[in-house]
This record gives sequence, structure tokens and C-alpha cells, in this order.
Amino acid sequence: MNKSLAEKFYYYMKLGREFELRAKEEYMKGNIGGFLHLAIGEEGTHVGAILGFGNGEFFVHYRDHVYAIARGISPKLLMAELFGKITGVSKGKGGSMHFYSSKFNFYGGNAIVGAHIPHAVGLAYAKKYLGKSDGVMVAFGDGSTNSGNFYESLNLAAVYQVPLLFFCENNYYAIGTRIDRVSAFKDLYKKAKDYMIAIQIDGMDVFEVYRAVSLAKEYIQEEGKPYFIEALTYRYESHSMSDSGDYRSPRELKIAKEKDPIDNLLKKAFKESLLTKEFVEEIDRKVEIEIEEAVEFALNSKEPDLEELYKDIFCED
Amino acid sequence: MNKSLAEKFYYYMKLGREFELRAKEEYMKGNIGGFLHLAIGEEGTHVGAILGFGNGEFFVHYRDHVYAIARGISPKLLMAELFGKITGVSKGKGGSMHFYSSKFNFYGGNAIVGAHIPHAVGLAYAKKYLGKSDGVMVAFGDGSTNSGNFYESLNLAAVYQVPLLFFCENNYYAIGTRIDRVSAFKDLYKKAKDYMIAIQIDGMDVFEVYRAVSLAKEYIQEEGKPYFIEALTYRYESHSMSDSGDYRSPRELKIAKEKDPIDNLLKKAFKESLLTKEFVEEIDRKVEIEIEEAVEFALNSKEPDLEELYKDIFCED
Amino acid sequence: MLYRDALKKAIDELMEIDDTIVILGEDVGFYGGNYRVTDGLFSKYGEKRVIDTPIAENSIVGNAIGMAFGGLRPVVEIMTVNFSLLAYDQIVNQLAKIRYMSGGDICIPLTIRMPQGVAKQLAAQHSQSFERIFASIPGLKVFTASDSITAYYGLKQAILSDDPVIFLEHLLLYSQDFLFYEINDFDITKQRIVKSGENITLVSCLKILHDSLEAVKEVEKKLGITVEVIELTSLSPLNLDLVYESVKKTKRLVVVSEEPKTGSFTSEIITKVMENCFYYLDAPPLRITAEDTPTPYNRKLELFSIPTPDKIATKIINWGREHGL
Amino acid sequence: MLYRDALKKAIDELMEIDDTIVILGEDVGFYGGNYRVTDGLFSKYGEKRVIDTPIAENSIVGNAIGMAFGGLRPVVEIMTVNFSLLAYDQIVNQLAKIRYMSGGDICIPLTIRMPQGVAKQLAAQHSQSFERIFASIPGLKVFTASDSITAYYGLKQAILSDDPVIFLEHLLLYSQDFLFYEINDFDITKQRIVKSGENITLVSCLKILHDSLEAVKEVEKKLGITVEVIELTSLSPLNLDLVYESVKKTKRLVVVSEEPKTGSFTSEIITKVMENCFYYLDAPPLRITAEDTPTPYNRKLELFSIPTPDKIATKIINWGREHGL
Ligand SMILES: Cc1ncc(C[n+]2csc(CCOP(=O)(O)OP(=O)(O)O)c2C)c(N)n1
Ligand SMILES: Cc1ncc(C[n+]2csc(CCOP(=O)(O)OP(=O)(O)O)c2C)c(N)n1
Ligand SMILES: [Mg+2]
Ligand SMILES: [Mg+2]
Repeated sequence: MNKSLAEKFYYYMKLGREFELRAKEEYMKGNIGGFLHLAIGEEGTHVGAILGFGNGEFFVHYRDHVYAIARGISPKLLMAELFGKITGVSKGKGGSMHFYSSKFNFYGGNAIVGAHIPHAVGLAYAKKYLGKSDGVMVAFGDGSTNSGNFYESLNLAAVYQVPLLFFCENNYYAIGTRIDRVSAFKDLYKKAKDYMIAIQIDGMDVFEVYRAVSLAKEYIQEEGKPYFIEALTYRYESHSMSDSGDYRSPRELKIAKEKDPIDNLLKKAFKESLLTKEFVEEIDRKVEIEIEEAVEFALNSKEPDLEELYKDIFCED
Repeated sequence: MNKSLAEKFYYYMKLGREFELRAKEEYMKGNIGGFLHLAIGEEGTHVGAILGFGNGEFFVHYRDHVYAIARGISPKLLMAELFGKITGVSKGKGGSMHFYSSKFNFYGGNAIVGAHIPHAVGLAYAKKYLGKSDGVMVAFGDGSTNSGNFYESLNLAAVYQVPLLFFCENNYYAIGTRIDRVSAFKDLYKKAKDYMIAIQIDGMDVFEVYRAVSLAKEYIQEEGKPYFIEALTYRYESHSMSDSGDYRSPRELKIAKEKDPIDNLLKKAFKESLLTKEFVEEIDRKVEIEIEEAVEFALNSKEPDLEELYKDIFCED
Repeated sequence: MLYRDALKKAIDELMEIDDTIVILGEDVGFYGGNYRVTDGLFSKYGEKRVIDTPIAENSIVGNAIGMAFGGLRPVVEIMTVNFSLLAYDQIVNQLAKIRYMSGGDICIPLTIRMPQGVAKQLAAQHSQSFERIFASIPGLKVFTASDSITAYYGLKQAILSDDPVIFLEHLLLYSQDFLFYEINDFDITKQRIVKSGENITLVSCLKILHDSLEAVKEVEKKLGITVEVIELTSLSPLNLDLVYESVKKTKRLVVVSEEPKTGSFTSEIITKVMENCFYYLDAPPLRITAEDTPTPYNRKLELFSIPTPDKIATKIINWGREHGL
Repeated sequence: MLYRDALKKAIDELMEIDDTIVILGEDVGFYGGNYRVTDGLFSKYGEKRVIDTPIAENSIVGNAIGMAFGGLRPVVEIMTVNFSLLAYDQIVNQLAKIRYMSGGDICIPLTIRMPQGVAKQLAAQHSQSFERIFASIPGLKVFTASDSITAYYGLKQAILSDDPVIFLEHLLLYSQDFLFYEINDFDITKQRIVKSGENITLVSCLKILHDSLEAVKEVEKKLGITVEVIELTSLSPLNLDLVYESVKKTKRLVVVSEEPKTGSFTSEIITKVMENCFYYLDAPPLRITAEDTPTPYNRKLELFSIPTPDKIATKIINWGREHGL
């Protein structure tokens, strides 16, 4: 473990969490609308994955804020998107579920469960064909692993032998339904193991996620083959801002929170002297300012003009 | 092995083969239209499966003639269906790919690859719910095992724990594409093995098919759980009457035909004195007459009246 | 009665007397339904009859078809109509055709309920309306419910039908409270005159029917005329006798819908009216629909993309003035 | 030139000069394509560019979308339009919307080619026509090809377009030999006047256009009039200027299609003409379509279910006589 890595972890995890806590507030105020899916509790998984993967195209479903932040997309652009402003990363047309930035190799945000997985297979195919070697990563929830989209993609990634990292964030729930009630078995990596190397890791530990993803990245780059990681994680909040969350026991939630990825990181990092109190305080201040600036930017940005409605449907108009 | 079983095998396999050979002729004459998918070479698989399964609902894709014959549906009704006559098993509205007879618990004939598999899961669910115990069987090709329909059904059959026999007839080809070019691996039963018991058998040997399916039937009835059989088989004809079949080598075809299921049966049955020459000759005559009668029936039957076009869309009109 | 409660009441009352009725869908059971239509049924009827499914729409519909073969009467909830596209093969190639292909051998008494429409900033993949892609498929019945009465009686009729029914609800109606009273001879296939009038016939359904009714007040005031409003509670079978009669009287037709304009089901209504009332019409029919774009997230754009009461009123008033009203 | 050869020529010529173009679909490679459109391309361009896929339509389209993200220009073959329903979510929720949802960030230069229509006794699941379910989705371009010229130039235009294009072919056209000649300024989105005339405007596309042309001969003879025939080579964008102009001249509109009537795309054509030419029309528009039933296997019923040259002629003649021709 090295110091600069621990510092990055802390910065992005903190930034991700504060971004979402603030987004929640702004949602209550009415500045943000639609569905807002928070990843609070899952930062270890999201940040570890993005930093571990490095370059290379990334796909994810609608729970996309923290991934985007770890990718280095400015919180300003993201907050502005949540506010529906023209300065948003998708010009205010996509919202929370549809962050896109090809500049950052960030391909959604997708609101149809599982439907982005085949895109990742196709993009990995294109990269292999074009001789580009930094691979592709696709994150998806436990809920999508029961769908045809998921399975067809496992098979095709193996048939085409493409450099693709399947990254399953198993937070045990799809909205209010626990995975073991709708999946034939609950160790989800087993669904992939006959198609490619597949492992299960502790997603609450950012170090472990980072390490596993880095190794996977090396493998897919060198071998040009797919790889599968299941990260066990937990979301603290309800599925989206509209559900009560009463399908989980307070006890279950409490146990999960005892493994909080940020606390975890700090504990470990202090013990091994990777982070200092001063650094953490400095980051906290920096994050506070960044979030404040992001909200200000979003607030002060313009809404799209009405004619924007008709733009961006086709490339050729 | 017992005598009466061997007799039944021979009768249905012969009837199935002659039915299809004649259908091919009638197709050339223009008495039959549309797609005609022949199962010649696969009779061991089809007859062994139906007889081994006994009662219980059965689903299959478009390559359905021999299954229907083994189920005991009169060749007259089937030939009339191929001829598009009102006396056909589906009133001439379905044709070769859509044999239906709820009286015989025969549910298609379906022309969308893989789409009937979820129906079988649902029907097995219904039977379990209603306390009916004779289970359901669904046959499908190697080609469908790469599809979402297939995978979702494996998972759901295991989640719901329904008495369903998955029966994969692996004839190595989906139209002109060999299975190993489009599937991550070629032992297809492995796709199911984490979801239920899954085995591979020699589909050219009707005894083996019968035995395996009987045991599977017992299992699903007693345990109320799904089961998976992959039967290795081969179709001698092209995919349907419209393809040239030039994607397979004459040598491959020759090797397959050396394992012809009817020859195989006769060899074994004669050796073990299960069948006599006289019996075989008698059956051959009987089959010839039955086929002749079927064609006559079909020829002499009426076409549907024009107003039939508008009937059978809804139950309530 | 709340719209969602009317739907639940219909399901609950039928489940009580007929135990071949089962419900299936994502989160319909333990969780109580994403829009809480099935809340309470899981504990009342148990997990065998109120079935939580994985996220696999294609299989949900496919399984339900098989259940129907097996003597059950399944009621499917697809969380929103947007996800039904994953089951579109099962709906179109299977559900709508098996009875026909079997020469009438097989009945499929199956209802698929699902909400559609623009709610509030759910963006392009969660805001669609799809009358056109269901009502244009021979072999499907397609009903709509705009209030608690059509919800309750209509859903009962759908579930009791021995044929496949697509039952369209609207996201913004679930929490609305509508007048509820008993009706003896309700038949959803007959359509419904919501309000009578003399000078314009307005046809609509689902949530936008209410927006249209609001707009009509303004129109009547401004133009000093009266508008007859007809609700299409059944898009298939599509019996438009009430509409023809009305148009023959009013000589003017307006159709309002939340589908994007081009290829929307409004064009079918208009075409049928042209075919049947051509010589009666005093003005070209007016259709008021969503714009031909995906639905944007931004609220201002979103509202700009769909008909609102104001816009409906303005369009009708301008059109009316242009055409002699 | 055979229709199938025109399609292949278009693909082949473009693949030669642009190696970001890849083809994918079931049996398109080693086997040569179910309708032999891609025959020979596998050995010429290799399995990396002519990709045999498993039977997984949803993934075929989904993969192609990802390939487009990655800088390729994929040409998908779906074996027939009937199977595209399995990919309908990818087509509608993904392909048609990603550019918009990304605020214009992402281009998807992707073409999906597929044949549709009634061939001969392929029964309900293999005989469908689906103009309506594609052309009514904002974000898709939808082209049709009725002969070798539209096939060749149209498919080239589709593949070279930076936007998603649904390219509709017809099962019965592949083996037909059509006149072929070079054209310099072909633009498929402009539609095409196939034949000029004075008294009726007939609009159609794909295979039934040819049946209509045959019928027109009979109609012209019997009624002693002339018919203007316009082919809709582009259903989206739907530029109907040629049609409006023509109708303003002829005062009468006939639309012929193989879709079942209710909700077919014919109703959109008619509605747009009503909106733009209402006061010019001397008769209610006539549409001639398939019946509102699944397609039966029996040949007699099958033919009874779709428009044939005879039936088209009879319907137009009767309608013409009824309305003053
Ligand atoms: C195809 C489809 N079906 C249903 C939904 C509704 N839905 C949205 S999120 C969700 C649960 C997904 O759970 P999971 O994949 O575990 O991801 P998580 O929310 O836990 O991150 C469902 C069912 C959808 N968006 N897409
Ligand atoms: C969803 C779908 N895609 C494509 C087709 C076209 N098609 C018909 S049969 C077939 C091959 C199926 O092969 P397999 O499942 O192995 O069955 P077999 O023909 O060998 O019995 C294909 C691709 C179809 N009918 N349905
Ligand atoms: Mg989850
Ligand atoms: Mg096969």
C-alpha cells in the first residue's frame, strides 16, 4: 500500500460521499428531480474500481455519481446535470441516471437494468479489433445478473475473447427484493466462472477492490480476455429517493455500517501511517469547497433553451 | 431392456422417419409450403425422450414432427396440418412449425428460437401450484442455449424449484453455424450444472435417451425440481428445405450416419432378441399404410373457409 | 378512492374468489409493489400467489404465458411500460399469436398491467407512452384506465377476460383520489362519454384526458362553444361508434395524446374518423401530442415536450378560430 | 441486378475503403447469410469483420452499439424483422436515445438491415411487417428499399450516415432482378415519384409497391384515369412534400401497405395529408392493408389476409367510382 494511493482513495471517497449527501439535500429542496440513486456506503467499491482500472472505457448503470467523480469528471458538471442545467455533463438532458462523457471514456449511466452490458462487450470488441489495449470495464448490480442481457454478454465476451472486466457490485438488493430470493444461488461470481476467471471480493475495503481490479486489468490487457469480479457491498440509503427502505432490518443496516468504507480506510491508513490527520482535515476542507462550488455553479448555470428540445437527436440534422 | 419397449421404439421411429421422408416429397410436389424442418437422424432423441417422459406437458421448437408422432397424435392430423387443411392439428393455421394439441399436452411448435422455454417454466410452476405431479418437458436446440430466454429460464426453474426437464438436443448446428463458434464451450449441459442436475447423453441411442429421460422424470416428480439433459444428436437433412447444407463435410455426415438411430436400435434389438424380423416387416407395412392414409386424408381434406381468417384470434369474440 | 387502491381492490376481490389468479412481477410481493398497487397482497395470499420475480421482463411474460397454459390466470405487473420492450417478443410473437397458430386450441387468460407516461424528470428511458406498439398488434386487447372507476371495473374485466389484455395505467394517477361509485353494466370496450358538447369532439385517454378536460373549460369560455369529450378506455378492440356519432354532430375532431406525434395512435383515430365521417368534417382534425423527441430530463424542456392544459387550450382555440369557430 | 446483389455491392464497396465497417449477425459469415446477401464477404474480409453471432438478437444490437462507441461502423443483419422484437429494448431504449441522453456527446453510426413481410406460408411468427414500430420512435432513421437502385444507394447512404438507421428489406425481393443504373444525386430521404399521374396519388413502399404498380395498370384502364405513384423510401425522416404536392393536384389519396390495418403506418401518412391538404381532398383517403389478424399458414388464407394486385385494383376502382371517378 502506498501513501499517494491512500490519499487519492480518501479524496475521491470523501468527495463522492459529500457530493451525494449534498445532492440528497438539494433533491429535498426541489433543485434536483427525477430518480436519484445514491451510492453512499458503496464508495469503496466505486472508487477502488475506477482507480484500479486506470484508463479504459467504463460503463455503469444509473447509480453512477461516485464512479464519475472518481473518473475525474468535475463535480460542477455533475451537479449541474442533476440540476438539469445546460452546463451539465449531458447538457441537462440526461440527469442523474445518464452521465456521459466520451472525453473521460465514461459511457453512462443507463436506466435499463443490464442493457449496458452488451455495449461494453461491443466496445471491447472494437478496441481489440483496432489494436487498442487498455480494455473496458462494466459495472452492474446484483439485480441484473438474472437477466438475459447479462448472460448473453458472458457468453459473447468469452466467444470473442475480448478484454472486458465484468464488475458486479452485489449490494444484495434490487430495489426491495433480496438477491437470494430471485437468484438460484447467491455467490454471483459463480454465474461467470465457466466463462472466464471469476472471483469474489470485499467491496467495503477500497484497498482490496483496488488490488483486485488492478490485477484484473493487467490480466485482460495481457491476455486479451474477459474477467469477472463480484464485489460485496452495501448501500445505506434507500434504492432511490422515493422508496422507504423498510425491507431491510435496522440491525442489518447497522452491521453493514460497521464496515463503512471510509472509516475502514481511515483506520487502516492511520495504523499504517499512510494518512495524517492534517491531510484528512485538509481534504475535508477542499471537498467542502468543491461541493459548495459545484452547487453554486449548478445554481448559477442556465437552463437549456427551449430549442434544445429538438437538438442532439441526430448527428446529421 | 424390454421387448414391448423396443417394439414401440421401432414403431415410432419408423413412423417418424417415413412421415418426414414423405413430407419432403410432398413439399417438392408443392403440397406443403413454408419452412419444413426435418428431424431425420434425430429420431432416437425425439422418440426416446417422449416415451421416456410419459405423461406431462411437452414443449418444443419448430422441429416438431417426430415428437408429435411419438406423443401419439395421429399422422393424419399432422400431415393435414402440413397441407394447410382445416382438419390439421392446428386447423391449417400453424403449419409445420406450429403443431399444437392441448388434448395431447403438446404445446408447440414455436418458431422463435428459445422463446418457448419460459413457457415451460411457467407451466411447471402452475402444475406445482395446482398439485399436479407429472411434470413438464421442454426440448430446444443447441442454438438456443446462447440466448437470454434460455438462461433466464435456468435461473427461474431453480428459483421456483419446478418439476421441469430441460432437454437440449445438441445437433451441433444452428442453421449453418457450428455451436463451438458461438458458444463459450461446447459441452452444453455445463451451462446448467450450477442450477440443477445436468448430464450429457448419446442421443443416437434411443435406449440411452429413454433411460435417462425416465430417470429424470422420476427425479423431477419426486423432488419437484428441475433437471437438465443434453442429448448429442445429428440431423441428416439441411436445416430446412431451403438451405443447401454445404457447411458440413460429406465425411462428417457419413460418420454421423454410421450411428443411425434406427439401424442402431435394430442391431441391438436383434442381438438381444427384442425384435423379430417378422415384427419389423409388419411394422414397416403398417407404417406404409399409415403414411399413405395420412397423405390421403390430407389431400382429401378441405381447406379452411375464408372466414377462418378472422376466427381463433380471441376466445371471446 | 385512490387510483392505486381501486386497482388493488379489483385484484384483491378476484383473488379472494378464484385461487387460479396469481400476480407476478418485480417487487410486487414482499416489497409491496413499486407503486404500491399490490401492497398487502403478499401477506394475504402468500408467495406462491404473489410472486416476486427477478429483473427479467422477457421471462416474466413468458412464464405467465406458460402459467396460463397450465390453468392459472396470471396478472403480470411490469414495473413501467418502458421495460416491457424487453418482453416485446413474448408479447407480440407469443402472447398475441399462440391462440391463432393453434387453431383456437389454446386460451391465454393473461393480463399485463403497467404504468406509462411522463412523470417528472425521469428522462428518456423512463417516460414513454406506447399505445401504438400494443394496439397495433392483432391478438391483443388493450385497455386504459384514467380514474378509479375505469381502474377498478376495467381491471376486473381484463383479469376475467379469457384473452390477453394489456392494461395501461399512468404513473401520475396512482396517488390521485377519484370519485368512486358502483356501476352495474360497465363495459370497458364501449368507450366513455366523459362530457357532452356540441361543437368539437375531443378524444383522449389516461392522464392527459384530465389535462384535456381542464383545457376544455378554457376553450369553452374563450370560444363560447361546448366540447364533447370521449375517453378511449379500449384501444383494442377499437370501437369508435361513439366518436363517429359525436363527430357527425360536432363536425370537428381533436385527439390528445402523450405519445410523440409521428406514428402515434392518434393517427389511427383520425384515419378511422376520416374513413367514416369524411363528409361531415368542417375542419381538418387536430392532434395534440408530445413532440417527436426523446423526453429530456430538464423540467422546463420536459414540459415543453408534452401537451399541458395551457398548450392544449391554446392549440384548440387557435385551430378553432382558424376554422370558423 | 438482383436485389440481394445490390445490397451486397453496397456493403462490399464500402468495406473495401473503410475498415471500420464490420458486419454482424446470425449466419452472416461462414454460411453466407440466410438470404445470401453477405455471401463471399467472410472469405474476403475475414471473421473479425464479418462476425457470426449466436442467436441472441438483443446482444447483437447491443454489441453493435458498443462497437459504434468504439469507433466502428457496424452493419447488423437481423435475419428477419420478426426477431428484432427480441432486440426492441436495445433499439428503442438504447440506440434511439443515447445520443440525446448524452446531450449530443455520442454518435452511433449503426445500420440494422432486415427483411420483413409475408413470403409464402411462413405463418404468424415469420410474416410480419413493422414500419409502425420503428418509424414511430424518435431517434431512429428508417429507410426502405423496393428495388436494386434503392437497395444499393439507400444502403450506402444508411451505412455512411452517422446516425442509427433501420433499413427495411422484403423477403420476396432478394431474388428479383431489377434494372440498375448509376445515379449521381440519390438521396433516400427525398422519397421517389415512381410514376406520374393526374387523378389519384398512391403511396406505398417495399414489395407491395410493385403489386400496387400492377394494380394501377388495371385501375387506369378501367377508370380511364392516371395514377401518380410515390414510393416512401424514408419513413423517418418523413418528408411528405412530394405527396402533398401530388395530392393537391390529384385530390385523391390511396396508401397501400402490408401492415395490418389498425395502427399501421398508413394512418400516419393519411393523417399528415389531412393536416396539410384537407381542403384539397375530393374523397376520403383509401388505405389498403393486411387484415387485422395474425398471418395464417394456409396459402389461401394467407393471400386473403394481404393485399394482392387484384384486390388493390378492385378496391381502388370501387372507391374511385363511389367518389366520382
Ligand atoms: C429492465 C429493467 N427492469 C426494471 C427496472 C426498474 N429497476 C430500476 S433499478 C432496479 C433494481 C436494480 O438492482 P441492482 O441491479 O441490484 O442495482 P442496484 O440498484 O442495487 O445498484 C429495478 C428493478 C429497470 N430500470 N430496468
Ligand atoms: C429468435 C430467433 N432468431 C433467429 C431465428 C432464425 N432461426 C431459425 S432456426 C435457427 C437455428 C436454431 O438452431 P438450434 O436451436 O440448434 O435448433 P436446430 O435447428 O438445430 O434444431 C435460427 C437462427 C429464429 N427462428 N428465432
Ligand atoms: Mg443491487
Ligand atoms: Mg442445432
